[in-house]
Amino acid sequence: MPDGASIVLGAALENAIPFAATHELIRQGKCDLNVVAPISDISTDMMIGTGCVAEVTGAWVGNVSGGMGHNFRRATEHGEPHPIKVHDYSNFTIGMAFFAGAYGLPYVPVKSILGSDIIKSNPQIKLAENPFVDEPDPVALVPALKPDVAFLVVQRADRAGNSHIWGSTGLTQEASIASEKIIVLADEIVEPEVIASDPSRVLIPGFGVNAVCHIPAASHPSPLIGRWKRDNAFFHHYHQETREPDGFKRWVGEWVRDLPDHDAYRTKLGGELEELRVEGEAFSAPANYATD
Amino acid sequence: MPDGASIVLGAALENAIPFAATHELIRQGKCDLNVVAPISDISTDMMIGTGCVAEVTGAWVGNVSGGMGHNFRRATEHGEPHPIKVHDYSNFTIGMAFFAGAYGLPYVPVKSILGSDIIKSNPQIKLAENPFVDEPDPVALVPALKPDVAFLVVQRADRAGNSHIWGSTGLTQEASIASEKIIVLADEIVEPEVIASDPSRVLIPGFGVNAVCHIPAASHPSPLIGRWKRDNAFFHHYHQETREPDGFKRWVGEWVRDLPDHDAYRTKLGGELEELRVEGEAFSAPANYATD
Amino acid sequence: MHEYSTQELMIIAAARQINDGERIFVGMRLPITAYGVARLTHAPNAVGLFESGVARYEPAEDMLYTMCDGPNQLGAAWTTGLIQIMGLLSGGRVHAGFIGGAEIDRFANINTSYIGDFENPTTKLPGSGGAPDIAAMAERLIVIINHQKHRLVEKVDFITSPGYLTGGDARKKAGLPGGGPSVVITDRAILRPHGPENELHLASVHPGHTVEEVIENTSWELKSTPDLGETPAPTKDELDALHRIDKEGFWRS
Amino acid sequence: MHEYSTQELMIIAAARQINDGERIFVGMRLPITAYGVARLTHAPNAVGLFESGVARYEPAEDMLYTMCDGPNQLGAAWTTGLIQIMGLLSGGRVHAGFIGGAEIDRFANINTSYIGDFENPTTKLPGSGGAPDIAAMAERLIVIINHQKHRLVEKVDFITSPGYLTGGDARKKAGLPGGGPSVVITDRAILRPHGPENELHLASVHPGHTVEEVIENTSWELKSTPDLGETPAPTKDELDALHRIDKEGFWRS
Repeated sequence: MPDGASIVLGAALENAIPFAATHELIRQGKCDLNVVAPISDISTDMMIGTGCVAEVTGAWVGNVSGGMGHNFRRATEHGEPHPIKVHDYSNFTIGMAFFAGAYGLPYVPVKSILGSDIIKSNPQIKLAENPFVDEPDPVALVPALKPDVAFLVVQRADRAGNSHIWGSTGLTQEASIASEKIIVLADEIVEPEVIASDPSRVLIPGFGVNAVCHIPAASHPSPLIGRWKRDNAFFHHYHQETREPDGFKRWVGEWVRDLPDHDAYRTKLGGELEELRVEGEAFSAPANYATD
Repeated sequence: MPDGASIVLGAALENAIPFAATHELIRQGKCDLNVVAPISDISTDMMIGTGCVAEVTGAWVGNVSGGMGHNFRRATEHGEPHPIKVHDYSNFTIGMAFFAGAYGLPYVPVKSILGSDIIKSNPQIKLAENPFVDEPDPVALVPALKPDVAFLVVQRADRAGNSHIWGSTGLTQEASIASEKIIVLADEIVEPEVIASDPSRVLIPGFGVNAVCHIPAASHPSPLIGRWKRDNAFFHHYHQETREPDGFKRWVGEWVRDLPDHDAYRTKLGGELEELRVEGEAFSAPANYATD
Repeated sequence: MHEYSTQELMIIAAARQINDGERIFVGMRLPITAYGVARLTHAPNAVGLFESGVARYEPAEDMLYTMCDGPNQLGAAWTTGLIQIMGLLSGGRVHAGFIGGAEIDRFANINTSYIGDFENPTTKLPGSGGAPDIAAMAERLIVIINHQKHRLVEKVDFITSPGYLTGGDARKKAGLPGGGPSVVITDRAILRPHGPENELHLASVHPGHTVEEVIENTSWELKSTPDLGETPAPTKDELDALHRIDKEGFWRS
Repeated sequence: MHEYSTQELMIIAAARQINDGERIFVGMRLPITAYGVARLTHAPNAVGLFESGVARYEPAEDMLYTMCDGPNQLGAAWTTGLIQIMGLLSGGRVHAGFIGGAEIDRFANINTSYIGDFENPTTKLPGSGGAPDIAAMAERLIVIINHQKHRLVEKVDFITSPGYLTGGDARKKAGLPGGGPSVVITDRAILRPHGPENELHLASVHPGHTVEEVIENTSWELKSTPDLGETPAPTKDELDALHRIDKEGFWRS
C-alpha cells in the first residue's frame, strides 16, 4: 500500500473495526493517508495522532463511548501534529457515495443532506434540480467514492478469502466493493466447505479479495459478533491517556510501536483479552441448500 | 388490492416466484394491473393471457426454459386478448429503479443502458450529462419505481412476517422495500425464536410486512432453494398447451380457475409435487450470536 | 410523589413522544432508555432502528456502549446494512428519530460539527453521523439537549442537521421530505415549534424549574405556547418501567 | 480426427474465449457448458457470474434449466442479489460476458426486443434481461448466434444490447465504459470486429463450411480479416472435458 492512499479501516460503524491493520500501518509509518469511513471509532483518531493522515473522509470522528477524539481535535483546531483536511459526509450520503463507487454510478441524487451546511463544507456535493418533476425539487448529487484499499474483519474465511460475516454490517459491503483492493482479517480460518455451506452468508467472495490474514481478535477493542466483546475499559483508558500529545505518544508507544505485531498485542492484553472472548453459544437455525 | 394496482410477482428472477398469488389474482379477476418485475417466468404470461394486465414493466417476459411466452406475443403483436403497454428496462436499470424507490432517491444515473434503444422505447429514462466532469460524459437517469404491492415467497417466517430467505434473491429486497405493501407467502411457519436466531438471514423484517400467508409450494413450478425443485415438465407443458388462445383457456381453467385455492392445486399435483420436494440435507454451518 | 432525577424525567418525557406501533431511530444513551420505557408502558409494538444496520423489537437485555455491541444484535429483528435501515427513512416509513447536539437555535437547527467558522473552527465537534439524514427524512424529530445559554443559541454556527432553517416554510422550500423537529427536551423544559414561523416556544417547564430560569438560559427571546404548563411528573408505572431497564441506576443520579 | 457436432465445436470455440482467472457473465445453455470446458482445460481459476445473484467457481453438478435452479446455488461462491453481481460490471471487474440474440448487425449491435417498429412490432421478442448492461459494461463481449441471413443483418431493427453502434468511435462517444463485442461465434464461422470502423469481419470458417457459404448467409457484404483461416477443430482434451460435463450428450446431436 503506497503513501497517499485512501483507505477504509472499518465500515461497519462500531463493530469489526480492523485495529490490527490500523496498528500495522502506524508501525510501517505510512504517510499522507486519506482515511475513509462513516465512523471508525478511535482507529481514525490514532491514525491522526501519529501524523499518518492528510485527509479524513467521513461522518463522525471521535471515541464513541468516550466522546471526543483528542488527536482529531488537536489536528483540526491547532494543526497538531499537522493540519488535516476533513471531507464531511452524513452516514447515508457516504453510504450512497460508496454505493455509487461499488456499482458504477457516477453519482447519486439524495434528499437526506438538503438543508445541511455539509453541502457548504464539502464542495464535492452539488445541488441540482430533479429533472423528473416540473415544480422546483432540489436534490443533492453525491459523487462516487472509490478508495484504494479496504480492510475488513470477518468472523471466518477460507484461505482464498471467501468470508462469512454476521451481525450488522453498516457499509462494509459497499465500501469494500467500491475499493480497488480488499484485505480480509479473519478471526478464524476454516475449510472451504464451511464457507461454501452457506453462500448467502458471504458478504465478499474470495475472488474479490486481494489478501487474507489470520488475525484473531483483529478488531480489539471493538466487538466482533459471536467472537469478542467490546473492551469498554480500553476505550476509556485511551480517552484518558490521550488528552495530551505526550500521553498519546506514550500510549501509542506502549500499545502499537513497541510491539512487533498483533500476536504481541494479544499477549500483552493477556487475561484481559481472554475475558472478552465469547464463550457462550447462541447458534443460528440451519438453512438447507440441498437440491434433491 | 385494488384494480389498476402495480404489483411485483417475484423479483428473484427464476426462483421463488409467487405463483400461488398469481393464481389467486386471476381467480379474483383483478383488472388493469401493471405487472412489475425484472423477469417472472410464466407468471407474467399467465396474467396477460387472462386479460388482467394493462401494463408490463420489466426486462424480459417469456418462458425461461421454453422460450416465448405465447400470451405475451399475442398481446403485443395482435392486441389479444387486449393490447398491453410494455415499459422496457434492462435488469440492472430496473434494479436501480427499485433501489431508488426503496431508499428515497428520486432517480439513479446509470451507464449500463447507454447505447441501447431501450432509452427510446421507454421515455421514462432520460439522457443527461454527468455534472462532475468537464468533458462530455453521458449518463441515463432512471426514475424511482414504487409498486403498490410486492408478493414474495420465503422459506420460513413467523406469524408476524419476520422471514428468512436464502439462495440468490435477485431484486427481492429492493423491489419489496420499494413497494407500498408487502405480502409474504411462507413455505413454513416457525416460532419467532427460529427467525430471531439469525437476524442476518432476514431479508425483510416483519414490521415491514402487511400480511403473511402459510402456503407450502407457493412458488411451484419455480424452485424454492432447499425446499422444492423446479418442475421443468410443468413449464414445458404450459409452453405446449398455450400455443393457441383456446389452449391457454383450457390450461388456465384446469390449473387455476377451476381450483378454489392453492390447497386444491397441490392436491391436483399430488405425487408430481411430492417428487419435487427436497428430501436431502445440506445444512449451513452455524453462526454464533452469543454475547458472553 | 415519587422521587426521580432530572435525567429520569427527561427519559420519561422522551418516552412519551413515542406512539405505539411507530418505527423510531433510537440512537444511544438517553433515547435508547426512553425507547425501553415506551415499550414497557404505552408503546409495546414500537420498533427501534439503529443506523449501523440493526432493528429490534425488545430493547437489548444488557448495557450497550454502542449500537453495534453484541447485546443489540442478539435476537434482533434484523441485522443488515446501513443503507437498508437508513433507507427506511424515505417514504414515511420512519415516524420519529432522536438526536442530540452541541447547539440548537430558535428554528431548531442543530450543530454537531463546528463551533466558529468551519474553515477555521475554534472547536471541532465529532461530526454528523446519520443525524442530518434522520433530521431531513423522519416524519418528526425529537431533540434532547442540555439547557444552557451557549447551547440554545440565536443561530447555530453550522447547520449539521436541519430544523426549520430560517423559519416559516424555508424547510419545505429546501426540499426536505421529513416534517422537522416536533419537540426539544432539555433538562429544564420542553420546547416546541409554534406558529407560522416554526420558532421554538416554551411548551412546559419541568417541576422545580421556573419560566424565568428557562428564559435566562436561552439565548434568544424565548416566547411561550398558549398552553404553557408544567411538564407532568413521571407516574409510578413509568418510573417502575425505567427502573426495570436501568437496573444499575445509571440514570438515577 | 475426433467426431464432434457443430454445437460442440461452438462450445469449444466459446470456451477458448475464456482466459484463466477471468470473471465471466456466463448465462444459460451453450455458454454455461463452455464455461465448464474452460474450467476443466485451460482456465481452472475462472469465475462464473449469474445475474440473478450467483457466483460460482465449479460449474453446477446437475443439469440447469435456469440460473436460479438449486444445483447452481448449492456450493456457490456467493448467493446474493442482482445489484451485487451486476454491479461488478463496473470498474473492469468483469472480463467478459456471453450473450445471444435474434439479430446482430455489421457493427455487432444485438436485438432481442422487437422485429419491426417497436411501437407496432411484427414480432415481440422476450426482451433484454441483463444483456444491455453486460454489453455496455463488460471488458469484452462474446456473442453466440445461429448464422442465417435474417439473423446477421445490415442493421438491427432495435438495438437491445449495443455493439459498436454506427461504427468507428460511436460506442466510445456514447459513453459506454466496456470494450464491446470481441467475437461472434456462429454455427458456420467466427467473426470479429476489425479495422477503424469496428465492422464485423470473417475471422475463421468452421471445418466443413466455406467462405462462400458464410458470405451467402450474411446480409451485409462480409469482408475477411487478413489472417482468415479455418477454426481449429476441437482437441481430444477439449472434447473429453466437454463429454465429462455433457454426460447425457445434450450437445452431441
